[in-house]
Amino acid sequence: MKNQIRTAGVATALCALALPALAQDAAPDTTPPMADIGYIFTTFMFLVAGFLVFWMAAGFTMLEAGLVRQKNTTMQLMKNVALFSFAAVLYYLVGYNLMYPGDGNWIVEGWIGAFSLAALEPVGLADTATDLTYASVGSDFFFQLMFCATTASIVSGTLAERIKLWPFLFFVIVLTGVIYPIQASWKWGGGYLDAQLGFLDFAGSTVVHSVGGWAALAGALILGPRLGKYKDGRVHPMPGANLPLATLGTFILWLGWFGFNGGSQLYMDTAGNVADISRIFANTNTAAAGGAITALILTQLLYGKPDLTMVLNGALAGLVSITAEPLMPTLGSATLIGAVGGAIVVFAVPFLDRLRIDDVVGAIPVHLFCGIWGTLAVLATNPDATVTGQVLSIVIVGAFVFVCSAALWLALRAVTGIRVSEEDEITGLDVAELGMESYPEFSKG
Amino acid sequence: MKNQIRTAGVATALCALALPALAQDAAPDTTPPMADIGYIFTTFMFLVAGFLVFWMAAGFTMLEAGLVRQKNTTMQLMKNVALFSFAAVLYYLVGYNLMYPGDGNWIVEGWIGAFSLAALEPVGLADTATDLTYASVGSDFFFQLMFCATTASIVSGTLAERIKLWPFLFFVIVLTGVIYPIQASWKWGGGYLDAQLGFLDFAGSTVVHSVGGWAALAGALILGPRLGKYKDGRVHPMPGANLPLATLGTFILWLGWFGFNGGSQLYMDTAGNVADISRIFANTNTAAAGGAITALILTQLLYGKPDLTMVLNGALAGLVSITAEPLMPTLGSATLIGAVGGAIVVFAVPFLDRLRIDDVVGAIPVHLFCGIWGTLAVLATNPDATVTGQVLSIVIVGAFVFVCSAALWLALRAVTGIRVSEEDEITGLDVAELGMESYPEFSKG
Amino acid sequence: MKNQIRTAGVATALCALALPALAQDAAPDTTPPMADIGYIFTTFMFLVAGFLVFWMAAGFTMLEAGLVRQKNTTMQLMKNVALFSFAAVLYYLVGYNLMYPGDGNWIVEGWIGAFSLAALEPVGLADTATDLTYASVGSDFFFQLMFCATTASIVSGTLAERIKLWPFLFFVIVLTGVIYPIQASWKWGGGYLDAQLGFLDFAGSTVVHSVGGWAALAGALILGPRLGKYKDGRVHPMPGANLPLATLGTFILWLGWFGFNGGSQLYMDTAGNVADISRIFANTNTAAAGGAITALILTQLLYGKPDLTMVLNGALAGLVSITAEPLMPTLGSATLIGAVGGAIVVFAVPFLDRLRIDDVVGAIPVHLFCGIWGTLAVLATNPDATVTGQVLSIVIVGAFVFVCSAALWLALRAVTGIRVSEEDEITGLDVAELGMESYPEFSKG
Amino acid sequence: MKLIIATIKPFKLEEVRRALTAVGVRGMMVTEIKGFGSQSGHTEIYRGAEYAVNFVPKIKLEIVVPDTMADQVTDTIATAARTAKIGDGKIFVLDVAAALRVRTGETDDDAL
Amino acid sequence: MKLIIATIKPFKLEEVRRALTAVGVRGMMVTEIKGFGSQSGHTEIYRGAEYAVNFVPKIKLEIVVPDTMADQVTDTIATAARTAKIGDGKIFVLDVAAALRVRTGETDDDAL
Amino acid sequence: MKLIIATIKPFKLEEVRRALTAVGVRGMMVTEIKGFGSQSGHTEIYRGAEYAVNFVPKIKLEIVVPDTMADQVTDTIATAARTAKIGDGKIFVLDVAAALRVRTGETDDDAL
Ligand SMILES: Nc1ncnc2c1ncn2[C@@H]1O[C@H](COP(=O)(O)OP(=O)(O)O)[C@@H](O)[C@H]1O
Ligand SMILES: Nc1ncnc2c1ncn2[C@@H]1O[C@H](COP(=O)(O)OP(=O)(O)O)[C@@H](O)[C@H]1O
Ligand SMILES: Nc1ncnc2c1ncn2[C@@H]1O[C@H](COP(=O)(O)OP(=O)(O)O)[C@@H](O)[C@H]1O
Repeated sequence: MKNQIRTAGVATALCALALPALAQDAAPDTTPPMADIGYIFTTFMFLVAGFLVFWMAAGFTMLEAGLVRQKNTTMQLMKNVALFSFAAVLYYLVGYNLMYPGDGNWIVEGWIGAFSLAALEPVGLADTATDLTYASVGSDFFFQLMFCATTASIVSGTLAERIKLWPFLFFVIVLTGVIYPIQASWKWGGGYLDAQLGFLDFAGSTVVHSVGGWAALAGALILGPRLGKYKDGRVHPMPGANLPLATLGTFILWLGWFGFNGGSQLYMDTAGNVADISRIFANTNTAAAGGAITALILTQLLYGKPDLTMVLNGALAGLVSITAEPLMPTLGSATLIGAVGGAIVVFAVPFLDRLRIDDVVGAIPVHLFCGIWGTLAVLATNPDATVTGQVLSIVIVGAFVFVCSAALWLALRAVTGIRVSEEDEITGLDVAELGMESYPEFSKG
Repeated sequence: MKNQIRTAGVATALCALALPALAQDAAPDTTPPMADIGYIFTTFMFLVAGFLVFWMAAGFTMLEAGLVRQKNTTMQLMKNVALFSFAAVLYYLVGYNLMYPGDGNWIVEGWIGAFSLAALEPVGLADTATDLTYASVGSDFFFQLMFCATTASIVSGTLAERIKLWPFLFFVIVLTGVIYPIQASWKWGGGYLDAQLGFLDFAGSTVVHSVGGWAALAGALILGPRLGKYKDGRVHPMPGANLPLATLGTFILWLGWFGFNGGSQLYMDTAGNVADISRIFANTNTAAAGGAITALILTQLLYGKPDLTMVLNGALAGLVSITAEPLMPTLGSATLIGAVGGAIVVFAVPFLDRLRIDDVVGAIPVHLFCGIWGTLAVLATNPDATVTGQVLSIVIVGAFVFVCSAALWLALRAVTGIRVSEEDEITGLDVAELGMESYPEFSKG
Repeated sequence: MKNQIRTAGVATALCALALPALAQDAAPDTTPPMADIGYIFTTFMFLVAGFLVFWMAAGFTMLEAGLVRQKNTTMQLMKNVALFSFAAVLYYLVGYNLMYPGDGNWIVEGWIGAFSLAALEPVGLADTATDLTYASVGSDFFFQLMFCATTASIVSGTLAERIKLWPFLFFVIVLTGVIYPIQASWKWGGGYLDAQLGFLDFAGSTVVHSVGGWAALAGALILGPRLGKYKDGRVHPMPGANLPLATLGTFILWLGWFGFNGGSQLYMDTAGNVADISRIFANTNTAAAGGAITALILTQLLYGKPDLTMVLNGALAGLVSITAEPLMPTLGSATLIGAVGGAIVVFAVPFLDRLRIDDVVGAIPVHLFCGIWGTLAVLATNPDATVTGQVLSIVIVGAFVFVCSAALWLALRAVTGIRVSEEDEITGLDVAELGMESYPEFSKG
Repeated sequence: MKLIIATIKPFKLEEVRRALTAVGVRGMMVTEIKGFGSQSGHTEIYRGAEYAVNFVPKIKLEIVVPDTMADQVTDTIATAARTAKIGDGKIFVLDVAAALRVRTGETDDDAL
Repeated sequence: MKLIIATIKPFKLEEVRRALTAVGVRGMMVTEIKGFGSQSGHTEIYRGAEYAVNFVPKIKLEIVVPDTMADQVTDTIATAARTAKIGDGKIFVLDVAAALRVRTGETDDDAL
Repeated sequence: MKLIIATIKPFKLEEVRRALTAVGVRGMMVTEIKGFGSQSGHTEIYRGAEYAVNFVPKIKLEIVVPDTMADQVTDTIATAARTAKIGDGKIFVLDVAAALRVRTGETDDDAL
């Protein structure tokens, strides 16, 4: 910390080596060289956006912990902390370079990136001729990692209350280390979806959200519904145990989404870029509001009483829907895009139930259906988008992720089993698998 | 996301059109033009401050959800998510231009702004000669919107546990679409309170907090106290059901307030401005601490036991009190201003009870009384403040908001009714109005 | 707020006085002078990092509120709100200048700083020739204050469920006003640990975390374990009452730590510095992940079931471990350093129990043991570190803090008593000391 | 002695307690329960699916009184708990063979 | 009249309730309890320390029925609650001296 | 058989359970209740307003034992639960007409 002598000394020395450009003459002057300024802006923007997206991990955790039954709450917390941790390490070990091989390092150009550990710049950018036109690798890695972790968080919600801990974590390891990065490289790594198909997905309605959704859908189909969810031809709701937590989680996600979408502008080095980030913040917010209001009004009309869990899903639906193109729409279109997302959720939740696909927190409607909707909505707001580019990419990414995920789930089911025993499911995973209750106290005394 | 080719291309192209000034010669150089830098700083500051103020919506939600009884918790969550969403849309549809008509667009100069949809700058500032001396419209809109929503959040706390959902939301729509923006234009839009009276209210002790407080007071008077709160000449406390949530909410608000007050500096383009923002952060923090400590000590002295809910209110009281002038005071005066706020709350809460005004979360003492106190305290710390300017503005704003709100509440009462039936109030709004309990589980099994 | 005329006027006027350098010619131009830019960057970085560290106060509160038994929850909330508030005021009254006396103001050079109130720069930097090579005093004060408060938060967790409120707060006052600042001046104020011993502690594994840990250890020894914790030669676990809160608290701390470590870079005025901050963010994150995964795997192996509370402690252990040197390690070493921290916690928690040292939340393993480990780990990653410098400093700081704390605890025990009565402890502090339950409702009706 | 078991609406608890105190009842046990009876049977909707809520929150009182007081206590509860709406609750009376106050060792009527 | 006290596994509640409704039971009181019995006795580990969990979550039903229905109700519960695994629970039957419906003042069998 | 209903201080639960196990009690039902009795009656202050807290947390035990064990069980509870301070609680004994173990169908004393 405040130890100006050492730190400043090191920093200045290192910079002097690395950045001869535009040096100021006054000796102790720390005015940044002109060339550094854009780099500092963009890098710092990534760090701020990155910590906001990190915060979404807490949001998913609280949302899911609030929407499961009490007897599975500790497990849901455990899964979320663990999945984020594994995602962080796997993205370092494999994911980052698989997703961003850079020019000429692809194993199969445009299709499969590079296998190597992620490496940051040297301290103080020493002895490197850093490209100052973008941002630091460290900030980019930090930011991108959070997107990867988000994908895994989506899966945990759908499969809650019945999946075993370790097979789930094994799936997360493969998802975050391999499946996510490979398909993400096709678009964001500059691969063939980007180069050949002109696919547009600004912040990842498809690349992140629908990917999580497809993996979740494959899991839900193979894992089957919770015991008693569909019995005697009827749906038996299993209300979430703690709605304040679910609401908190939604607000956290809403907040984190400003980083998710805003940071995806990737540059904050000009007035134009920062003005665009502002547009994105405003559009992201209004899309969430549109989704929430729509779900509120629709559940009031359809069921006579507004449903808080649907309103929360509606806000998230709005956020996912605007994610493929948060920049181009006007405030009005952004609100409408979000509103359609909110409507999708209200109809998709009971629709999935009719198909007996048991999605505990509504992740498939929110992330998969609205992810698709958001990706298609780009056609309406961004003239560069093409029907082929959007539709084909949705299909290709969907097929790839669904097939890989299904294969992996089936393999896991065959080898270790993925579902807890009936008895354990009835007892609850907290006691059965962890021996730890979320609210263990019986008596207040 | 990381799709450097496209995004950078677009951004640079657009900027090139818009910003010929100070271009660098190297082709792929993204060093920002000198003229952009202040704009980037201020805009980004608004975005950061804005997401902090957004976060206050979660703070109000948690605080209120913790201070109502369990049987009304889902409803309180619902109201807060919904009110924020409506505020977001209404501020776009009406509020923003009503509040900031800009020069020459007033309907009645200095009194009533313009009716039109808010519009952001074009993407990448294309084809506009943007004024680079301030910040992007998008960031300003985003930031200001959050203030508007705050006003509505204040109301929901006071009226909790007995008001019907839809009339409440209708009130919110009018408050955030019309009442708040009109009075805010008088000061922050450059209207007559600003121009003629020299009213000083840096971040809104009056313009935001007391406005919410007046609207809440009008509502509380017309709605009446909760059943059983004042019976047989005595006050019957109805303890909040979840103090950890209330404490979390307070911390969230405290955090958000750095954005609320700090962002209100409006510029971060010079050393002087950023140093001022720093002052504001430090003063805001110490005022909250002063308020909390005062409430702690006072409740210990008065009642023999410190009261956590008063300490939480005390911290918020400190925050509201410093909001009218967080810049000029020294750390010492800021602490004292906050401390007086904490004392006000400790005495005002039972005082309101004596008047049989039932304010569930203490929003009137915190936001109205301390809002007034904070506005008066400017006289002590800012030499530019005048007694007339401050007092008259408090009165004018108060009268306007109280009268409009009261009229609206009365109209709503006459037309739709605003209060749930006695039976529903006894049952709790969660079951009666929403059919959804916040903690629905009976048995752990 | 948006009152451009006044604010801009004042700001520009003041700046004009203060900052003649590099003025732009266009009249209403607000482009920052070149010399201001680095100062703005670093100052804003401190504000952002500072609010993140502030947020850690909420993290400690939630973590501790989740890990105590329900009957002591309100008290734990109260202690945390109060300790932060007192720390804020004490650091202003005494701590800041004691810690950072600046050149020539020491009472005893290198050993004891200055006694005086903290003072911020004048508004708008008016009439001062501010040194623009660092950051505003306000931002520095704001940032440093949060570190001081962190130290106190650590203590509250260990001593929970049995210590009296006011003696605890008295201890906090001395800790944050005197003990912490004095020892911190030795390193960060440029005192003898820094100047003579070449001690390296980037963000405070020793200066903050182990200091909190030593104070907690002294308290735990003198206060004794909770009634019934160690009975009949066995350990009787007292499970935390609310694991979602504990998990939320951990995520909050994880988020705040980006500010804690990142901000400790102290400069964001060059590409090198911002790239370093990025490294720190990435390393901090991966160390936490490493700690969590290690605790997950170890508890699975040792006990057959993973222990969520250990995984949460493991993440924090990773964070504390990387804090002494978050910059130099590669992602790989950072992960390993964190992983060792995670392992330490898994073994240290039962080890303390064997010594009958009752640490309610595991703060001693996390903050003291991993604080020491992290400080030693610097030897492996920073060539400038010396064995003498690191070991001697750990010992000196430890001895000083432990002795001072123990003396203070003993004095408090003699004068006022520090422990609640047996009966009050059985009843729970919430009812006995505060008369307020955290979840007061009995019936839902 | 008699054990009087009464199930009442939760919001009536305070009123019933006061009424009982007034007639000399000096102790009772109060339990939060779910009641099933004619009152129940509404359906709710959660995420688009209907389900029946069969149980309503109730409070159960258990009071042991000397035989002589039993009728008065029953009447007192019945009066205080009545709203004349469905779900007001029931009162059951059982015989108690013995009673003991732990603190003093007093037995039967003296223990109450 | 008889008071039938049954302790069952929580997940059996709905099944038992339905079975009871089918045989004409029109009311009951349901309480969340902890059971101690042969089922209990596993040890858990919390932060490295073992401890015994002696209590398991159970549901307690209390149903007052006319004497004539007692056996049928007992049988019905026994059938519906049985899993044949340890911890299925017990049923106890006690005599009830009097019953009263608060709403109407009906007594004894009419009150049920 | 007898149903022994005991209300004790919550922190005594474990001690009482151990003592009961030692004398051969193999099952019981435990409920969290609020007690009203001589112990109660302090006033609290919430946000400046006083109010009476009339109920204190208690644990209720319900144990069915063969007639022959009733006295011993009562004594055991009384001894283990005693602190000699107000609020130690009461023990009530009621007759049980029948008992059934759901799992096996065993009845009466065999069911316990
Ligand atoms: N046969 C019964 N045995 C035990 N408790 C009963 C019985 N019938 C009703 N109750 C209890 O009395 C409560 C009220 O009964 P209900 O039939 O709903 O209304 P009412 O008292 O107006 O007839 C129920 O919620 C339940 O707790
Ligand atoms: N003697 C008893 N008195 C009261 N309740 C009992 C008694 N024995 C058992 N129970 C209750 O019955 C439940 C099941 O009993 P347990 O002995 O575990 O299994 P089983 O019913 O298969 O014999 C216990 O959890 C407890 O609630
Ligand atoms: N008449 C009663 N009927 C049922 N329960 C009673 C009765 N009197 C007391 N109790 C229970 O016993 C508990 C202790 O009684 P109390 O009068 O406070 O103290 P003590 O047991 O020392 O006389 C009460 O909290 C209540 O739960």
